[in-house]
Amino acid sequence: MSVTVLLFASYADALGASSLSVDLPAEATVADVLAEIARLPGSELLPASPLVAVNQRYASTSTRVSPGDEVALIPPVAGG
Amino acid sequence: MSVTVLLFASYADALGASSLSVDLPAEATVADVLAEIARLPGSELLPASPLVAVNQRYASTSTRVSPGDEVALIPPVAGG
Amino acid sequence: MTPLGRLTREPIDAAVLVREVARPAHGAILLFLGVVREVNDGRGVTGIEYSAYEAMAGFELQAIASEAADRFGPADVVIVHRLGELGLEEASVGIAVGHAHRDEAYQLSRWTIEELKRRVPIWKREHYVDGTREWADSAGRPVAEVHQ
Amino acid sequence: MTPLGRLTREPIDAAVLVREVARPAHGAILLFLGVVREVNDGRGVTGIEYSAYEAMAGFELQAIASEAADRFGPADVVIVHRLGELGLEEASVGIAVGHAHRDEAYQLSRWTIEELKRRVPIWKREHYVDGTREWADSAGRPVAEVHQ
Repeated sequence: MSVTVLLFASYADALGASSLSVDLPAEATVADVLAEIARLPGSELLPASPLVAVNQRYASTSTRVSPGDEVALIPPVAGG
Repeated sequence: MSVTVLLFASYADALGASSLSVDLPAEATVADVLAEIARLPGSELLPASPLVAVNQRYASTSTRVSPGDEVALIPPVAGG
Repeated sequence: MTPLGRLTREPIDAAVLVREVARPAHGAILLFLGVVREVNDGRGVTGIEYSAYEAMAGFELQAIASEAADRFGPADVVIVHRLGELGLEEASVGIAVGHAHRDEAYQLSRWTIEELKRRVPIWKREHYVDGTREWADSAGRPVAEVHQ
Repeated sequence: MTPLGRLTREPIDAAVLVREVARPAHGAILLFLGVVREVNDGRGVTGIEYSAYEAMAGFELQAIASEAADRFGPADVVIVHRLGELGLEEASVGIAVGHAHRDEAYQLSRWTIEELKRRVPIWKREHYVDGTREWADSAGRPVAEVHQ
């Protein structure tokens, strides 16, 4: 299956992209998504466990992902 | 000597006046002003020791008053 | 220069107060508005009439604005209190503060309204839905009760 | 109905926010504005560029506005965060709250801005007087330093 990974701000700069499509085995979790991202050049600039949202809600590394899900890596927020 | 006594809000209603001229002996204090006011009809509606200002600054009962001073009796304030 | 603490008989303009405390050094602006509300101490209110010992109230408002700015570091503070007859939802007091940081801005704003309520010679007569009027203290209790 | 928590690319209008939370039941209205200031973490700033994960940020702003109103009793809360390029003295965020009493209004306003800074996916890139730009965290430190 594949999911869309969204990157923002410093993470988008680090990986040179704001959106990626990532292929995963069935029954994958957020941890699997992060492992795929960690293989990409530039990912060494990201923290080991970035904040993650799945379909626009904060999620944990154990959250299951489904085909077509929107997984976002959330840099330290700076609103206000 | 004489001083002007200003009354406001519920105190003005109680004494039926917003300004009075009070005659005092020389070297009088705020306490003497209050004693004169206490002789007036309606003064029983005032507290025994109201807040007082002399020339627009908060004062105590021992504050000396001078001829022509403006002495104000200050009801519980309710700004805001 | 417009006094930083002042009385007015005109409606209080939120946007004007905010502009008065804006500076490139400030990261936080806080505007407090005290507003006439429809119920006080359990009684229906139709309006409030504010009056003051005007010369002294102006002096105290100005003093509080200066003390507030001194007390919480580089800050801008403007305080406006309205007098006369006010209807529901009209602002009786507006306090705008500007500070580099929000923590100080909140402390400063709160200190200023508490100090105003403690010491500025302003009084209010509430008008109730039953047609009566009474002088009320800052907690909204009729003054007659307070003295009993 | 206009969402109570929302993003905008237009300047934030203080007077509009205040009007949105005015109700006859409210005795206190508090408006917080976060403003671009000329210095952050010791560096001269000329402007800030705000961006967001827009769908999620809108959801979180709306959720915070609802939670705030629930948490502090009958209250009205409106939160607006601006995106895009902002110059000095421009407001990046506006939070208006209305409550019967001022004590709750202050707590509510403060809780809302802290919650916004904690969880809404918005980022800022500061533009400095030397022409450089850097992503900064909510404390204003460049993100690169934070990760070292």
